[in-house]
Amino acid sequence: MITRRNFNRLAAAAASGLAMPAVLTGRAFGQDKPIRFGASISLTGALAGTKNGQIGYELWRDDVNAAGGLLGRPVELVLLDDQSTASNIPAIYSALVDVEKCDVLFGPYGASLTAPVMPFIKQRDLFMIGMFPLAGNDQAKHDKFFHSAAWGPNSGTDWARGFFDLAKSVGVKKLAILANDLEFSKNAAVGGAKVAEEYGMEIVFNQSYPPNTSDFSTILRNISAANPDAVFIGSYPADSTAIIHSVREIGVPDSVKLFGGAMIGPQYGSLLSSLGPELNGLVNCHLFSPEPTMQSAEIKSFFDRYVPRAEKEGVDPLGFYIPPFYYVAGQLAAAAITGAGSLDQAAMAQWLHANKVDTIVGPATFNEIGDWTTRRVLMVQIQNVEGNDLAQFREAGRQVIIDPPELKSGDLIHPYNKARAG
Amino acid sequence: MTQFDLFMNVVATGVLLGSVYAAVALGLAITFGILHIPNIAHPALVIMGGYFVVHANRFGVDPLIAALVGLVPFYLLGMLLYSFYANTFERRGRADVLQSLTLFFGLSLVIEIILVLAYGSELKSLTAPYIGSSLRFGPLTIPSRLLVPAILGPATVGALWLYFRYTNSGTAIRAVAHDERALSIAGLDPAAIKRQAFGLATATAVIGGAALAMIGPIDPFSGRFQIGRVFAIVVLAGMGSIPGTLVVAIGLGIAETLIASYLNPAWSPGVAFAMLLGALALRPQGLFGTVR
Amino acid sequence: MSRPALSMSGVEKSFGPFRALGPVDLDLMANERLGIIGPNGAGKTTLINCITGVLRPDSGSVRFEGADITALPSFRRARLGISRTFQIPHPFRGMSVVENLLVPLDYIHGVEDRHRRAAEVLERVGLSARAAYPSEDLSQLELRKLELARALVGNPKVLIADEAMAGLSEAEIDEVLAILYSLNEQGVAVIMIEHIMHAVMRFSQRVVCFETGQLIASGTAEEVTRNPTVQKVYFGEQAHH
Amino acid sequence: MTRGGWTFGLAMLVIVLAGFLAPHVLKNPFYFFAGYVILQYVVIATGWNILGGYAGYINFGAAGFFGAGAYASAFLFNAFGIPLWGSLIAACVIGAGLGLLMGYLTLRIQGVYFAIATLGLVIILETIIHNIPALGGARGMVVYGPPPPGWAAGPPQYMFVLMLLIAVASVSLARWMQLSWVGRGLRAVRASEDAAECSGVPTLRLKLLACAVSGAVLAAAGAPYPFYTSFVEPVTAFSLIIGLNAIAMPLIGGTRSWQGPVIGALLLATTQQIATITISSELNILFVGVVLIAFVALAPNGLIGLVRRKGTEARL
Repeated sequence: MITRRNFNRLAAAAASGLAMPAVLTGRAFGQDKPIRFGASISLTGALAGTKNGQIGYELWRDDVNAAGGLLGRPVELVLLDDQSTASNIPAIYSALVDVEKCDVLFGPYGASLTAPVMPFIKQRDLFMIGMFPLAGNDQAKHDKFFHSAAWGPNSGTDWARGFFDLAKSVGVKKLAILANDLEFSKNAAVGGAKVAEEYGMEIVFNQSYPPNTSDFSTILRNISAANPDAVFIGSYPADSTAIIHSVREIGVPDSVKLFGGAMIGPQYGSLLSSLGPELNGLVNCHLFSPEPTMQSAEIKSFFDRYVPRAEKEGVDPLGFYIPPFYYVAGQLAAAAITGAGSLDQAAMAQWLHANKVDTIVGPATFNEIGDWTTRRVLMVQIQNVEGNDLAQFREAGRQVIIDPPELKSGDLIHPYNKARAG
Repeated sequence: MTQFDLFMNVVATGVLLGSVYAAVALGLAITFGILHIPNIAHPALVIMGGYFVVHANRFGVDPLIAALVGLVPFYLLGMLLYSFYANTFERRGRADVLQSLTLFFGLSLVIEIILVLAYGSELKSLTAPYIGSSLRFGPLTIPSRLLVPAILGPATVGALWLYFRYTNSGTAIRAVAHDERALSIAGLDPAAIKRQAFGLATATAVIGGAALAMIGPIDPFSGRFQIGRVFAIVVLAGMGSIPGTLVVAIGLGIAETLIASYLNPAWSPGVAFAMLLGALALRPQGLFGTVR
Repeated sequence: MSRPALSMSGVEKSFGPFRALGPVDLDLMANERLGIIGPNGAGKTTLINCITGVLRPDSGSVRFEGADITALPSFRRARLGISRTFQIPHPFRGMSVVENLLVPLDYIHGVEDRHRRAAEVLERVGLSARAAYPSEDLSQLELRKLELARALVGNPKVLIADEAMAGLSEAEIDEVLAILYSLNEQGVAVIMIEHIMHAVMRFSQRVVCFETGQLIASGTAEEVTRNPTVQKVYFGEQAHH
Repeated sequence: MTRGGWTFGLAMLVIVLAGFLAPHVLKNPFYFFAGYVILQYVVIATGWNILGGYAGYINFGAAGFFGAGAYASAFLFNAFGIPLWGSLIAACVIGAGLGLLMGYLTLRIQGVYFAIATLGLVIILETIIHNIPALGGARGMVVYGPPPPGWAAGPPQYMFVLMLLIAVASVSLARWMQLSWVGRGLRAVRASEDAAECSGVPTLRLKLLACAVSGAVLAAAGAPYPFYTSFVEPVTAFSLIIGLNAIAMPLIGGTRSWQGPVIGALLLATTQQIATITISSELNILFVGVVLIAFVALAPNGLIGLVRRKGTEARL
């Protein structure tokens, strides 16, 4: 793998004005030059929590190379750290393409880091697998961009539609929306408000709060005063914890049937185990849950290899949320290359638009702007959690899938207060 | 819940939050308010204090006891910091505001990164029996998570006030602010007194840190969000007035929760600075005595 | 010496409950040499600050050449021709000696060749050899001279020398006095605030004495020295303690 | 014009010409992406130093001015299609206005209050942007700029030349201010406000002027940013690292002269461009923090001060 150490060489070369491609010999593949996959990952900074995706990339690379590589050539990763900073992105992708001579690109994490790279790949007409940018290609409409995450089409508004489908099914009329003033949460809140309106729900509370808010008792009282039937929350790990704490301290009215939605945090092992039973009843988004409806030998093998590495590196020991989709990104690119029979970017894109790919998280087909044609964002309800043991979250029945219907593994318990009581 | 009950709860939360702000701002009231050293690293020191408490808590030590124990090392740390500050600038005659601000700015960055390297950038929280429960007084629901740290603020204010008022060294610290020369004539070493005051200010950082970590999880950068607030409090309180710090902090806490509750929480981060700017613009001298 | 250059009437200044100055009525004639004496805290520095505009009096008015300047900011008064030196020299650190003089020349208009004027003034105070030195490298005497040079480079009409000789040796005092004399000969009125009695008495045509913010005596050096109130202020103090 | 002036002018001309010719010599676009960022910091450091270095008023809110410039141009382009040069002017006006406002509110009292007020500037601006839907709030704004003009080899080359022009203009402005009556007055203010005032220097007005010019230059550095990243959102537009570098770069180079910030920016930004990918952002910040402390304690006049210490005179 090429990461920072090799970039030292590159930097030295660049500084001396002799930008030369770093030469690395592929083992056991004869004289064939490796295929280079370039990606920016957030090893440091605000998004450093996503760095466990790197393990997904590496497991994929090892699997591909073990199976004989692609087009008879070995596969190599070039990973650079963007420090979670959007202004680093243009220079990093230029370095990946112009200096590192990468053949295939993966995107940086999330919408705010992906936006800076879109004009670049559009102008150079490059193929890219995007990593989690919600509605990342809706504006650029680049025909060689594909999502690894199953946000589904029109994801800006629709990705969390599952929450509202559930709300509708239990007769929610009045909805409260609360969001952190950060990109992902705000998008979730704005999209959620649109869907709620479409379903004829009345939005009785719609506020956002600053990112460093630590006390939610006042906000929660105001929500309670509005007497909503459901509360849709877009939050990040710190505030997710604080909100759950406040629920325990202040309580919510019995009218609330659903609580949760787009909270980041209760997907991660550390937060699940630290909050434990306090999370019971929460209905929240997820991308993978170890329920029978989603299990397969491939994904099991993935986690069997992921967990020991994650524990060693001190990253999320569960890894349900991010890492599988980094593996999927590799699978999608590999399928496109094999299908096209070359590294021709247009041919790769054409093949991927036309064919179905079986990934470790299920089959993927794409629409014309690279969205998965079917949304596979899960709404899981946390149930039956006892104590703070992490291992229970690797078992079925804790993060029960209640939406989408085709993956459903259990029934929604409502109202929220009943579900909380367990 | 009636509108009035809601209002009462909002005010109560504001009072509690404000008391915690006081604990965080106290050290700065001493360094900036009395010694006129613009220690913008104080919030970072507070977070460092928070980490001290979190670290002790891992071994099952109660946060309150950990904070008490932490007073000693932080007092010594503060004396060390002051010696470094004094050595750096007194050699050169006078401390340029630009330079001392930059020094403390650099210091706060170094503290933050040391915390990142030692504990990682993830959030850390405390566990204690009283975290998680809440008390009910009529219509008021008070989370103990807020109540316990909120007691720390007034308690520290009270202790400091007694110290400044009734002890010789406390009086000397107050005197050093007014006339350094008079002290040296009286046979006291102003540098030693200031070092002591700086140590005291830094010691309060553990208490502030413990209070913050009890309210919610902290990360190494949490201090940045407090900088504006603590300076606003110290300046508005009248530069170095210890009881004033408590009063203004509580006022600010109430203002923030009122705005969060009746306007929109998204506006609350601006409240402290808007108050500070307003005060500076309208009454540059009145609020804090002399200009220049 | 007929019309007053500077005229103060009913000037008062308090800091909180403490009245530092006044009410004071005091005129300075054009080309006069006025000495101001008084113990520490008598209000001398407050008086200067009111004249130069560093402080604004609570009541009363300050007139310069007939015009009311009570509300003018300091820099405007400096441009009109009221100049001062500071008790503790305030050189512009980080600038050379000659650059120190270019500051007033930049802002007090009316000098054609600024560099020549600066050189001329440096020559006059005996700092020519130090022109290119950083001002922070000067000796105590040189700092006093620089302070004077900067005050007079803009051709002021009134120069206020606030303890310009403190800490200097006898020979150095004579040097500074000579500069002030020659300045006065060119028509500049000089206010000298000084604790060094023999210097101020020798230099001044008229001496006024302040005590607790009040003007308590005025007259020639001899008259003031013999004034019983002044004697009490200066010598009585010792008798009481 | 003095001989130094002619030499400087000629050097600037050569640099601009070299900037226009560079794309024909250097084919690798990476240099222009990286060069843009380095030049952006030259502008930021230069702009900061006009107030911080010459007048000694420390501004912790450089990122606020930068972000205001970035948001101004993003909004003007998205809402009205105003081209980059137009939004550049608008950004300067907004930056100057912001500088005047900050100065007016705080400069009449001690400099330390100015510094404290600037600490909050970023928070206030971020709060405002969060609450204005037209500016995208926390979700940010996508900005698809027009294709670069025909003479440019591509978007990075165009952005590079543009930032080079802004940098040359800023450095020239800073140099003029420093050598003229303005700079002398500001340095006098920095040394002793009272003595400056009594030497006829209108200190408040001069400080306000410095605030306005400094704010305008900082905002100008931010104006092309949305077109460089195609996206603005509050967290990166008001990034801490901008405010940090704005202080560190002049301090490393030396705050007393226009060369200081340029040298500091070239050194630190180039290091960071190379180091971005070799060291973590945390270590990057730690490095800047240690450098700040070291320079304040050991070399308060920066590298230039160190070099010149041996000489007797700091003539420029």
